Amino acid sequence: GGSTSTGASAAPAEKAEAVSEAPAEEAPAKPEAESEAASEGAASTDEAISAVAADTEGLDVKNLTLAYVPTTMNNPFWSAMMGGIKDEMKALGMDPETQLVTVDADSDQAKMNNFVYDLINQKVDAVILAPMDTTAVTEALQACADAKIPVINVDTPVDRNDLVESIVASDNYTAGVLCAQDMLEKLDPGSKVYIMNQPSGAACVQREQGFRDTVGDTFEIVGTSDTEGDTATTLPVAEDAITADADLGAFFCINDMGALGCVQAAAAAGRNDILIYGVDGNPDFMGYVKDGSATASAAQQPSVIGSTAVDEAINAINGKTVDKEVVVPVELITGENISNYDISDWQ
Amino acid sequence: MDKKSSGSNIFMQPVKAYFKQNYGILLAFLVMCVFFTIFGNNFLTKTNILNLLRTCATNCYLAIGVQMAIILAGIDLTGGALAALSGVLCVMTFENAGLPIWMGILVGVVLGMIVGFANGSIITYTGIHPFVVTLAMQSICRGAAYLFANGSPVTTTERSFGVVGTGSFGPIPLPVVYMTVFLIVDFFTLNKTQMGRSIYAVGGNELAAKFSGINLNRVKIFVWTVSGAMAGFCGVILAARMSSGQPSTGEGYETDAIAASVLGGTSFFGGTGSVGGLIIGVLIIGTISNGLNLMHVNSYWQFVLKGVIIIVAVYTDRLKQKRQNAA
Amino acid sequence: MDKKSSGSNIFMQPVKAYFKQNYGILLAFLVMCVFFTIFGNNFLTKTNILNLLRTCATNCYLAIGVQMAIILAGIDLTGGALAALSGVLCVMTFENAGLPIWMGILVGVVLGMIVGFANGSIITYTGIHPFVVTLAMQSICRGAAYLFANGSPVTTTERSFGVVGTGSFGPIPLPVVYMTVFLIVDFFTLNKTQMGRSIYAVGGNELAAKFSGINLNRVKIFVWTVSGAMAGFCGVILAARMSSGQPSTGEGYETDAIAASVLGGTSFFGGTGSVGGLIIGVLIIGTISNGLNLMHVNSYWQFVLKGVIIIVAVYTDRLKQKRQNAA
Amino acid sequence: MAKELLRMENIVKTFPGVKALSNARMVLHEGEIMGFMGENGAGKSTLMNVLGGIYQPDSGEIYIEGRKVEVHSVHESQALGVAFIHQELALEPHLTIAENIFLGRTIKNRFGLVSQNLMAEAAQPYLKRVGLDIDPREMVGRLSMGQQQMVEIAKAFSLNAKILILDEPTSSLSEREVEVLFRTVRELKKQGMGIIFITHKMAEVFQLCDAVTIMRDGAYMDCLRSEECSEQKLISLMVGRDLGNYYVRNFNEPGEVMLEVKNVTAGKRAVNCSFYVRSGEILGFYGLVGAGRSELLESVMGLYPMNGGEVILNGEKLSRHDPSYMQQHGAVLVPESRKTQGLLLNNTIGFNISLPSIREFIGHLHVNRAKEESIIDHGMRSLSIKAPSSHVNVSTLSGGNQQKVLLSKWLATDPKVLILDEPTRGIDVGAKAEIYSIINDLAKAGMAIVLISSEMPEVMNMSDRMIVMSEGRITGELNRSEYTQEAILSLGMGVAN
Ligand SMILES: Nc1ncnc2c1ncn2[C@@H]1O[C@H](COP(=O)(O)OP(=O)(O)OP(=O)(O)O)[C@@H](O)[C@H]1O
Ligand SMILES: Nc1ncnc2c1ncn2[C@@H]1O[C@H](COP(=O)(O)OP(=O)(O)OP(=O)(O)O)[C@@H](O)[C@H]1O
Ligand SMILES: [Mg+2]
Ligand SMILES: [Mg+2]
Repeated sequence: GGSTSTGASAAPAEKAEAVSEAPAEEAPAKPEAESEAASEGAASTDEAISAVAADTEGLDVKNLTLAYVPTTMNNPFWSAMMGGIKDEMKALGMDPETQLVTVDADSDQAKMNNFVYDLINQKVDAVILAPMDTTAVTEALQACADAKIPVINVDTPVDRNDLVESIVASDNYTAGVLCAQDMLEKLDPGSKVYIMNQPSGAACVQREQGFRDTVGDTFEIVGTSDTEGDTATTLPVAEDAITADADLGAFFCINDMGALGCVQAAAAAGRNDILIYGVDGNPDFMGYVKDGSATASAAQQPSVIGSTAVDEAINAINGKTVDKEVVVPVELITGENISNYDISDWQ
Repeated sequence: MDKKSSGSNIFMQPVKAYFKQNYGILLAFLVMCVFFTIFGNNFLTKTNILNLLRTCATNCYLAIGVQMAIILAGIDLTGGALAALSGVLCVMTFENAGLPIWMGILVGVVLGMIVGFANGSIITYTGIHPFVVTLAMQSICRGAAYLFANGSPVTTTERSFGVVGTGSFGPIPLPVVYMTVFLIVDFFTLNKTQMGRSIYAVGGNELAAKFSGINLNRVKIFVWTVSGAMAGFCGVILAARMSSGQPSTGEGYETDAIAASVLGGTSFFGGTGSVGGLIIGVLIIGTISNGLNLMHVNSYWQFVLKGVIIIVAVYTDRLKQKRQNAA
Repeated sequence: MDKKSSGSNIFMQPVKAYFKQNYGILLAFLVMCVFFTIFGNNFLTKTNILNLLRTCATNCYLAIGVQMAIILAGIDLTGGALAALSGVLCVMTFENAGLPIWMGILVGVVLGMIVGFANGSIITYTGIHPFVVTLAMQSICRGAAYLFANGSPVTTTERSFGVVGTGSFGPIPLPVVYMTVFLIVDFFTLNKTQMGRSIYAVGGNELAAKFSGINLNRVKIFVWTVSGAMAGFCGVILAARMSSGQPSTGEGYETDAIAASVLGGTSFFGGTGSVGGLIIGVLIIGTISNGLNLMHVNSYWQFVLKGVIIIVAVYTDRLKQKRQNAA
Repeated sequence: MAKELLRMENIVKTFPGVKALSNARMVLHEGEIMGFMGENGAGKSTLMNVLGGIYQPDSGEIYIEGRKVEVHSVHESQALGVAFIHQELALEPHLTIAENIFLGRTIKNRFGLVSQNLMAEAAQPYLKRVGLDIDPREMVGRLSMGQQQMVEIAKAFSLNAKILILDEPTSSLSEREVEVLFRTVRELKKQGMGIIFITHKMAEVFQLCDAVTIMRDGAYMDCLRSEECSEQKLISLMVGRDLGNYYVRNFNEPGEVMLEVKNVTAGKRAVNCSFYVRSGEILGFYGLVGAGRSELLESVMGLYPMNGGEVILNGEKLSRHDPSYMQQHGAVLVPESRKTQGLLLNNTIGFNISLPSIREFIGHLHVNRAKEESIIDHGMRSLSIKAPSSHVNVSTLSGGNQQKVLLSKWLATDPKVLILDEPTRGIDVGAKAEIYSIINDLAKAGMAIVLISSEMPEVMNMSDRMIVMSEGRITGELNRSEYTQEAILSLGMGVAN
């Protein structure tokens, strides 16, 4: 059918500034008329807020299959991103139940590469992919390129950006920077800080780097542990960290799931003075930020990333202009500004 | 005079026997403790000891069941995944279904029992090796946990549920209190009940046990059911400590439980293993990471050291046993 | 006439024997394939089959070693972690140390052999159960992989290294070519060499093998060394495919390798297991996730189904064996 | 006539593919010791397992004290007063004596908890009755075979059994221990117990039993009073034909010294032992069970480390010392336990026979099928192993045929020195006769043979010379002309002459 003109969803005005094009790329002119015409359709689906608009002209969207390949499915961040993808697909008149394929790579790049081959065999029309490793994903990207299937890279930019149509990512480095800046304000110089990291994830490395670059040697980093961003793994390590340094000032965690472990550890030790920082904007963690058990999270907007990726994918399939790089900004949500946000769900 | 010596005997004999039986591994543990006291921060403080025990507790719940399975010359690999599933369903019971909290806890434990019962029944009636059955069940439980939770943690804000995992009895954290109770029950079950003695008998010589009229099926199903229940309880406590049922939690926990059993002198050939040994095994596993954390040792080194310590400690124990047998 | 029938015998007999021996599990595999052909997209296409085989290859490398260990009534749990370590060191050899690429590949495989040799020696000379030794070694390898790589993947831009994993021979991906070669060598080793016979003998009855003049130590060390080498090779191929040595990769791979062996009729009690069976086992494990992916089945359901399929398939195989023994 | 305790009629039991019992029958009275004989695989153990509640019969009736009963489980059998001591000892090595005695029926204190002390106390009188003066808290794994047997009997006492089944109880006992066992059994008889005594040893039947029941191929043959039966009659009932004198031996002039052992000390049990054996002769090794014969020869073969001494094989002093080296130089040992040391029960006959000689037909990546087949065929034919084909599993064979597979396995390596450790343990008279004739042929062909045996008639009839061991030491050597029971026994008991 040709009646797909309701598809595109425009970015509402107040959210528009939340999207900045990457400076290096020339900002492509948006088809303004289209997006305005479609804004009604967008309003009917609540959360489909996208940075760009999909041009579905001349495309039978009902016959498309999109694939979503997150790093892992056991972190709600990725479910939130999938939520954004599904909402945007609905807004475009697609049925995510039958037109969206997902696989769980279980934080293993080798597995992800294998699964991408499976997706290519199913002849999906586009792949939305978040790599575990920015280099190791090349095999999968090459395979997609060979099969002429467009890849929309989300969350963490891959090394071989010539193999992907578009990169829609949070600014992970800035996420670390934001946390560091807040910590520099709230914590005396020379205080002890403990870092929970996960060097095997490229995005996590960038966050840690942003944090470390910003704090410099203002604080004493007493320890780092690779707790894989997992609550249960972080919990005992955080308990031990508090025991080892009775005057520990703060935890910086590369994600909110890990930070949740620190919150429980601090609570168990009766230490509500320890600052706890996370990255993601996980609603559960936001709850603790609100009641003061945690300090702040550099919130990403997974559903915005997801919906934008869908739009880019549709454009790529349709042979329309695609933004090479879309940086979805992160915002630091702290106890002070939390009332400005709806923390009941992911952004 | 006579009275006094006999009195001291009653109390001292089991203690002496305990030391004699476990001195190899006890020594290893002591060396570790001394080392960490010298090189770690605050190792020998009240808070750290309580902290260490709390961390040990969850491993201990699983290890109690796993040890029974190993005594039976079997194994149980379902623990970690089952704990995740139980935690998820426990929280969902009161968060999503709106039932009271105690029902949630019950659901967690009973679910563990059901899965354990299924393990035991399949092992008994199909004759498939426990390794295969419990490995397959691990996969099933992990999948089910994700399915029920829809991939994301199921969180709760119920304070009273959190207390189950984070509260304390006097200075002692509740998980440690439960651990103590379970260990006592475990001790009595293994040593003082017909079922316990049957477990050793079946593990030591299955045919002999059968010829003595022991109902093999009952013993096997009992052991895996208990192991499942312990995993279920472990899941409930983990969920309570984190205020959320996490489908991804518990990965590899069964490995630590197995390591604790083996360190405590439980033989893979079945028929042997004591609760006293298990306690040291659990403590060693817990102390490795606690002590190294306190020394700010990289978590990667902890993997390496854990492996080395397991081999060395088990070997020491074997040497000691050989010497004892020779004497 | 006579000639013809005898000619067909030479070729048909082993095939017939193969079908007779494995029909239970072959049937299960066939049912799966038919099911996926009907309900999945493009299951029975050339690309998908090559793809499926490529996925199977890495599991197969490990499974060859693991099966040998199981035939020996042992086990090898080091595979996944050792693959990670080998991959990391392989890439580091030419990226960091500046040596030629073939040296990197050699380092990966030789490292695997060394770790496997260590496993075998410890098992042989300390008498500690293989489960414990290889589990501890798993922890050591995982830690070492992280330590060498400093936690993050070690990447390379060497095209020629990537080709080792992603190239193809005609239409056939290189990893599949290696797999085929290894399976042939494995078949010859197990069936046509003294060592192969000895492996079955030691697994079937260790003492009897010893009395028959078989050098137990040599056999055991051989098996675990081969298994280590295969894991090392697996790590090299994984690294080549990803152009990076990832310290976190390979978690749980040993589980799939064990599952493949068991599905292929290798008994945990030792002494039995065929290469033919192993091939079907590897194919089944690979097909489960490939087929379910093609059917758009949720990855969580895949966990559940994998568990169920393993139990059902192994049970079917046991039933068949019982019936055959009865006949 | 004493009261009838047990009557089993028309018992039929089939296993998949095997009709183990076609028409079995057994009658037992109070105070009667009933010998129970038959070839390997005749169905003796199976019939007893039916009575013991381990197998369910396909059809047939069981009456206990005239009452028809059905036995569905071990528990029910025990409740009916049946105690069963199995062919393979069924004890728990890691549990105490007391616990083993009360296994499955643990004694509890007033809190319902298992009490080791109460059990130890309760076990005491039973242990006394079987003459075991050991702390009941001792682990069973630390006891000798004979002591373990006594624990089994004590267990039978504790069950208040009216019927006691002993399945080949003497096959692993020393003569002294056999004496104790017989005394105990006679004691039980006096107390009115009915005893079923399965054995392959003729002498024991005449020594101990009041009557003998004989089975052949799963069917009841006859029941004879001891007084009215002779060895010949028993044998012909069991095997269906006369065997004549089954010790076959043609003595010939021994040749070169093939194996010489000088001052070998191995472990604690074999101390400073020297002996030699020549081609064409059979050297008997006699001693009570546990005298250290197996340990000595296993060490000589390199199966266990040797502490001192030297081994000279075929005139050559050995530098290396391991079984495969010994084998390549022509010396092999056929171990005493076919199940644990000898055979791969779940592998085929062919695999077992060819195992020690794989070097002969497997080269580098090439199997010489024809050679392999010929080795297996020759092995099966020369020892006339009764089996459908070489592809069946050894576990399906009768004990005698398993023993022959064991022999042919090592004969396939074409040895010059053959060490046989208890080659006839647990096999029936027919199979025994065949094995003796094989041994005789081998000696005639010039092989040097060492024959270890605990059966005095066997060593006396088969050997040229005899070495007697006691408690790890060689206490004497006798030439054929010096063989007398008294001389041998006194050496065996460690009394120097
Ligand atoms: N569980 C079983 N499954 C299949 N066949 C069996 C089983 N138990 C016994 N048989 C077969 O039944 C027959 C009788 O065996 P049984 O053990 O009763 O003989 P036996 O008279 O005790 O011999 P032996 O003197 O060697 O102990 C044999 O052919 C044996 O192979
Ligand atoms: N591996 C072992 N560990 C402990 N004790 C052993 C071991 N092997 C043998 N023994 C004991 O050593 C003694 C000598 O055993 P050995 O088998 O050499 O005697 P034997 O004269 O051959 O008698 P048998 O008829 O039992 O074979 C026995 O008491 C036996 O129980
Ligand atoms: Mg028998
Ligand atoms: Mg002996």
